[in-house]
Amino acid sequence: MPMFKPLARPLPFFALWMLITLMLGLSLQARAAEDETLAQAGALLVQKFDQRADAVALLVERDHPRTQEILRLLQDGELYYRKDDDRLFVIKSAETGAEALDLLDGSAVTIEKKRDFKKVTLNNQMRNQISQALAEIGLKAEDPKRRAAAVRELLGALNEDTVSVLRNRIGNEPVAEVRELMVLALAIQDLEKGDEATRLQAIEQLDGSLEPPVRNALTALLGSDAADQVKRQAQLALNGIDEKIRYYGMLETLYFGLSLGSVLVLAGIGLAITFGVMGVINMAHGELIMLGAYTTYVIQQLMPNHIGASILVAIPAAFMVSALVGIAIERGVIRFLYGRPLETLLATFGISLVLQQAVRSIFSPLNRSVATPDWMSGLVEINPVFSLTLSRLYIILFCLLVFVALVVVLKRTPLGLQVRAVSQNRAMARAMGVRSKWVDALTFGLGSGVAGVAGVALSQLTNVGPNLGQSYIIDSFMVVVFGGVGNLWGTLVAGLSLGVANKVLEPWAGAVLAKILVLVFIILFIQKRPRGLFPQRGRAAEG
Amino acid sequence: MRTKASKSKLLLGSVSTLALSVSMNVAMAAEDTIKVGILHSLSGTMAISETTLKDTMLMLIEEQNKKGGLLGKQLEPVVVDPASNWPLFAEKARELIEKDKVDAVFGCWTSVSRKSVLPVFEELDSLLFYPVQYEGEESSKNVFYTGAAPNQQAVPAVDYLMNDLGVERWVLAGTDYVYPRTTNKILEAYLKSKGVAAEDIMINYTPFGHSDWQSIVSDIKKFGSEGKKTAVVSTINGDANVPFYKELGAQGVSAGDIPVVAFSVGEEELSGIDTAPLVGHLAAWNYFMSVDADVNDGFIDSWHSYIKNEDRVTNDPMEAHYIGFNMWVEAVKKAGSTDPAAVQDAIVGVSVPNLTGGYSTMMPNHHITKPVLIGEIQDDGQFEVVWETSGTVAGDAWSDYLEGSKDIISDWRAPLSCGNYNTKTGKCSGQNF
Amino acid sequence: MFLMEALKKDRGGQVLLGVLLVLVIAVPLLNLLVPEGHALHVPTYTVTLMGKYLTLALLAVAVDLVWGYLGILTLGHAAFFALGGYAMGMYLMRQIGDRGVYGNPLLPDFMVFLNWDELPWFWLGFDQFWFAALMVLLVPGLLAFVFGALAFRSRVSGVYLSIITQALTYALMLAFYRNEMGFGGNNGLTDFKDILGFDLQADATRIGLFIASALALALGYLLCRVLMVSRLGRVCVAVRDAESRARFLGYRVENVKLGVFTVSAMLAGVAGALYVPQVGIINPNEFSPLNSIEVVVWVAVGGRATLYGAVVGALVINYAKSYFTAELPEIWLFALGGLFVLVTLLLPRGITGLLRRKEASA
Amino acid sequence: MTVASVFEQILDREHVYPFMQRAQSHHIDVSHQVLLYLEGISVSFDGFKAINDLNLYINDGELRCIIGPNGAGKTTMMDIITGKTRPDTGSAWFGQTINLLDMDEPAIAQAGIGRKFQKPTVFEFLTVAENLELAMEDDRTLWTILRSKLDAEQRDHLDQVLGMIGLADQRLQRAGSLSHGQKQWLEIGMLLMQRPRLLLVDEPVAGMTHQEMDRTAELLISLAGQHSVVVVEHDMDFVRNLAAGDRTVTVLHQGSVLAEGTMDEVQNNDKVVEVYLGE
Repeated sequence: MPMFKPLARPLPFFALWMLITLMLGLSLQARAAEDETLAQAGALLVQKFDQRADAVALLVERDHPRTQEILRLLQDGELYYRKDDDRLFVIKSAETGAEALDLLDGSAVTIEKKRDFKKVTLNNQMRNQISQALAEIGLKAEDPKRRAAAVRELLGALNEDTVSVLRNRIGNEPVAEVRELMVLALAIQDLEKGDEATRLQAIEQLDGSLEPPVRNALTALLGSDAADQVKRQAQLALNGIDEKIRYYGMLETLYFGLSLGSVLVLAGIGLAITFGVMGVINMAHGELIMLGAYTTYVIQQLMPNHIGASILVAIPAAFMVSALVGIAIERGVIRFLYGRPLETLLATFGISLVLQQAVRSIFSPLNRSVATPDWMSGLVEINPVFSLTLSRLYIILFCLLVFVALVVVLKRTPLGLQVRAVSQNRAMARAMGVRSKWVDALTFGLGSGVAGVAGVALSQLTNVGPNLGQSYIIDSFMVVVFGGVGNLWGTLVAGLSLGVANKVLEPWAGAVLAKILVLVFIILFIQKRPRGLFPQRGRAAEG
Repeated sequence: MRTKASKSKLLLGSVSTLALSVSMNVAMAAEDTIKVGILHSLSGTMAISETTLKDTMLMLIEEQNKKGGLLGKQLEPVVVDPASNWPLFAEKARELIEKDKVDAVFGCWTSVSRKSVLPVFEELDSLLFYPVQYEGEESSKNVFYTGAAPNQQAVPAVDYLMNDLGVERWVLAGTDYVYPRTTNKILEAYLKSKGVAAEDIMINYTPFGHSDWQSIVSDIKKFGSEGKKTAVVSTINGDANVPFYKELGAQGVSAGDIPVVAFSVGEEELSGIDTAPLVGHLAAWNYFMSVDADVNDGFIDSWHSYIKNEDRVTNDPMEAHYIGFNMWVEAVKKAGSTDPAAVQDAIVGVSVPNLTGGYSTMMPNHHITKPVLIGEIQDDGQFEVVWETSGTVAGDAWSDYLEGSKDIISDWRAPLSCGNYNTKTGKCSGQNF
Repeated sequence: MFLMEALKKDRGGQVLLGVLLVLVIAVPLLNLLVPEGHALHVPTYTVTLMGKYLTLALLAVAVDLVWGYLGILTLGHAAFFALGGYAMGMYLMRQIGDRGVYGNPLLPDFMVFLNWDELPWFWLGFDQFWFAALMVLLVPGLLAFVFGALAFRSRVSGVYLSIITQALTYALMLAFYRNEMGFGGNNGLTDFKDILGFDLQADATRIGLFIASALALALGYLLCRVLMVSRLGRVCVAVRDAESRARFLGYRVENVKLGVFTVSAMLAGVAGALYVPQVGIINPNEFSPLNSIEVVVWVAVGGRATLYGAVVGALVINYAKSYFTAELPEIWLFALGGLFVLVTLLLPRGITGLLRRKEASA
Repeated sequence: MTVASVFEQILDREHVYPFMQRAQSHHIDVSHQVLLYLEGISVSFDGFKAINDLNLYINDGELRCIIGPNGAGKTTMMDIITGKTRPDTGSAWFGQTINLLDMDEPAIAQAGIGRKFQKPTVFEFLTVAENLELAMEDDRTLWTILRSKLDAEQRDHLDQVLGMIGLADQRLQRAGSLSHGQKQWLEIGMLLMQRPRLLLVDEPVAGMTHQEMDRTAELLISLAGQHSVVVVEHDMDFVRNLAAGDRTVTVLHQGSVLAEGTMDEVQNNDKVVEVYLGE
């Protein structure tokens, strides 16, 4: 699924390869020649980059049996050489005490000082060179996925021998998907060099394919000296493709908008509770988000070997941390300021400054790096021009999850009932025996906790640093005010629509102007509807 | 600080002026040391980058004092905190020069902070050593630019991409402020002069701290999928980088497909990023921590022992301060005095070792010569040098690729002694001293 | 006569004006006549610093006018301050003339290297001081008027108002960061040479600016004072404490708010205009919502609804700021943040509130 | 209009330009003896009908008591009359000529309708005198507010009202420091300063001692005649006291008029009895 995931270990294939070669009964001289090739390559590999490139070229050209294995080792950065004698070793983990396998005779050595061994590093040229080479080899691979990847890699980049390889493999290619790709590859080839008839036929085959090389080949053809009728066909095919691309482009924008929106919702929804339900302006909200992000960081530090799980652990942890801090704030400061919203605003702003400086002093002003777990990285590829980024997808889902959870808490649990009671009529609720003090504290804790959870999500997208909070506080206020205070649904709708609006504007207005336009829009909107999209109506809201 | 104390009294009445000025001439007294001003933000948004430079300077001064100081006197650092607030930079600069009577100031990071202090240094005719790569288009009698000018970073990087990686399409992505704007204008002109077609150049600007890169990255992806080899030249600033690289990774753009060469991402910035998705992307600097040179190893060791933390990295602006400080020291020795005017004359032509094993020289335009290195990001947060200029490159204050400035030259030696002399009109403009 | 009336029963105000008067006379003498090095000499550095603080104090007074008396917690006054500053900055830019580094007689340097071939229309006229001065009042005033007209008519109030004022200044900040806007982007406007033909770096000019700031503060203070002792002042308090009551008495609350808000914005503009030539730079950072909130805190610390309290607050905090950021930068945010909390919790009437209580008891 | 006519206007010393006429000065046409018409008024919040097809007529100079259980819509009715709430349907006229529905609170107040809130609201930070001064019938445009001083006639009026509400000794006291009852009085005093044609008085005696109640009753009764007074009250004794002498009493229930008539009539009206005693 994800295009750039490291492919599986090569060893089984290698073994199989050896088997085949043995059955073919390879002669001894041949093997001697191989060893000699390997020696040459090895000598080159420990030199500078361009010699290393030559080494790769050599292996590929001589079609050495271990080429594939060695290339993969290079790709995965597991090939090292010993500084003193330039011998090549395979090292899985370069730590003192770990073992290093000699590339040539496979004998094992244990590493005394890791400084003795130096990795055979690559640069981008070599990376491309190797992936090309592997692709050509990959054509013969067992795993159809791999074959598909290989062909895709070769789309529009065929040379004589790869063409011939394709031509005689395409007949007995079992998997349809791969076969189609092969057809495409060859068709592109025909498009470039072929007579009118083959070109026309090629266009037939290419029609409607979204693979970028196809489009490029067609555009190239239009510029070439092909016959008019061919060009006409090509133009038609091209139009068809562009039509599709435009359509998927719109889908993509929508997706981007939703994912940006869901981030806004996550950032804002905690505020919707503290601000909306309790009428408390919490300027420290952004910093509560920040605390959540830092919690994620700490958790990852605690369990460095389980990055994947760490996120899941971080969610409840972040909730607790932020919630506790929130409750502390409520008990320590805010409860003295109920009914004085503007003072609350100032006090909480002070708190936000303190929290910022606190993390600066504890974690240093530098940003902290939070790793993205594998299960969150990668793409869901719908087609070559439209793919969904996994991390964003998870965040959208996560956002909805949090939202539903909150709605349930507020609508179905006794706490929620009491919260709504207190928020509607404090005195009456107290009279009916609701301990409004604790309800306040818990509500504020809930809102803060949600902020913390949002922090976990944000840690996957942006900097984890002392300024994280500030960059989101204004946006989240906008979302809440726009959506209508005290209304979760409002927040959801507002967040998502603002996100989409932002993304729709961005292409023609540019990122900055888009943001400005959205802000101005909100300012004007508040003039028209001072209570937001979904205002609380009724006598409570009057006056 | 004493004057400040008096400021509070100002609330209580005019009494202040008395107390204040008494304190003033107490300050006059101490003259047995040479004072060096350090003007880096220790709080606010820029503290992230600048605090390190403050420590670097303190280390350098300490070492110099161990070597017996300068002209038989000890060096005394004077640290102030302009708090990432641009007007405050000017105020603190004035404080350093007028009140603390420092002989030279090392500081500033952002262009705007430099622009803000520039008039102060020219008015009071003092010296500023500015250690960060910048957009050029400036040459002041009183400022020494030890960071890279565009022709010492951007242009060579583009050459590398064009010649070694065969890049044909270019995305110039930057944060919307003067450094990226100018750099991109220069690059655009340069690329066109190399025959790159307009439709093969895509320019994009984003606000500071931009965090949602989805659309832009997908545009870059599309732009790069149209057959020609594409690269991104990134002048994206500080905080915006992390989400940018994360998004690149998320959308499966690998360094192999579309390499990104950055001018503002160094070891310090990488230490705050999960480098896994960045491996293979590039950065152009005049120094990398990974550079293999004895002088560099020595510097790193003394840095680690000074800061008492083996994990702290070194980066390019630190090297710039290292060079600048040593140049100043040499110039003072040569002039036999710390008098700014004398040092200004003496320092041109001074050359000192840089950390990449070569020498850097102060040019008459107050910029210096440096080698240019291209490094590939490795998964350990370090850079692997993949290319470097054969010799050193001299910093060019006025780009030859910009309409306004291609006729302007800078030479602070007599008889010209002008920072922006227009060879066409033969006029020396913009000097108000 | 009505000035006298405005000041009687206002000991704070009398002291303030007295101090300003003394400063205006003493500081120039001590700076110009007393030789450097002499015990009584005031260095120009200190003069400029005082001047800067006075402009900030004026900004604080402007905020106190709307927050203290009208109960509008504005988190956007930095916007008006900055706009005034930009108006002045544009004038100073035009004064550079062909002394810019590119020697272009018309275009400021940043426009030259961004390849603007002609001056944008909104820069026209700023070569005239009177025009710039007019804009210093009109631009912030107009913005405040339009914004207020919308907001107060539709009865946006309390927290909502605070938040959209914040949005306003935030949007302006983003806008001014854009280089396309033609205000110099992040670098803003700087490298000023002279004002009204006087060299900005000459001591005499700095003294002049200092005196101007002192006078502006004094006049601004008197203006607010006169407004607030009039019946209008009482109406403001009435609106602050019981808005709907005032409405049912037949007062057009929105007009009252609009009028005072606009005046306050203009004062902020003047403060900005005097601030810029003394600090020598104006850039979009001045718009940042953070600054606005800080101003509010100056007022809160000094004491709301007293006007002179605002001045005291501004001076105290700015002094504390420059002290802390120099001595112990790490502590600064802790101190400032703590101050916010303590003042709102324990000192709702601010420092001057304490003093007044002393007086009362004594 | 033609240039000539403009000249005539300018030359005509008697001509008064509209913008020079005082805001309140448009007179109220009560040629049919009726001062306030509420016809077919309905308003609902989130589906809950607070007022349901309400019809009410107040005569010029009348003192009308309105009673009704909680949620009967008394306060909402006042909100509608004073322009705070817009009804969904119906019409509200002040005299024959003034349509209340296209005016906002200040306009209505200036037209001559004064209102006293259920919870006494005075300007706590201002002195008693200042409170009254602000309420004083006067031009309300910004410029005049800025410049206006009390003239002799206004000062007398102020003293007179101070006397009526018995706060002469507290004139320089902060309103915030008054007792609950005194605040009620002050608020009534502020109404008087407005010289309104119609006074809407919402639960004036809440929290008052019996003496205070009686004095309030006297005051309100004395006001009837030159003003029309509408009193909403729970306290039955007080209402009986006010309504003595066959004044009309209106009973509101679920947002519409349940019964109207003298105190005795409504008390014997079985619907009313049911509402109050039943359920």
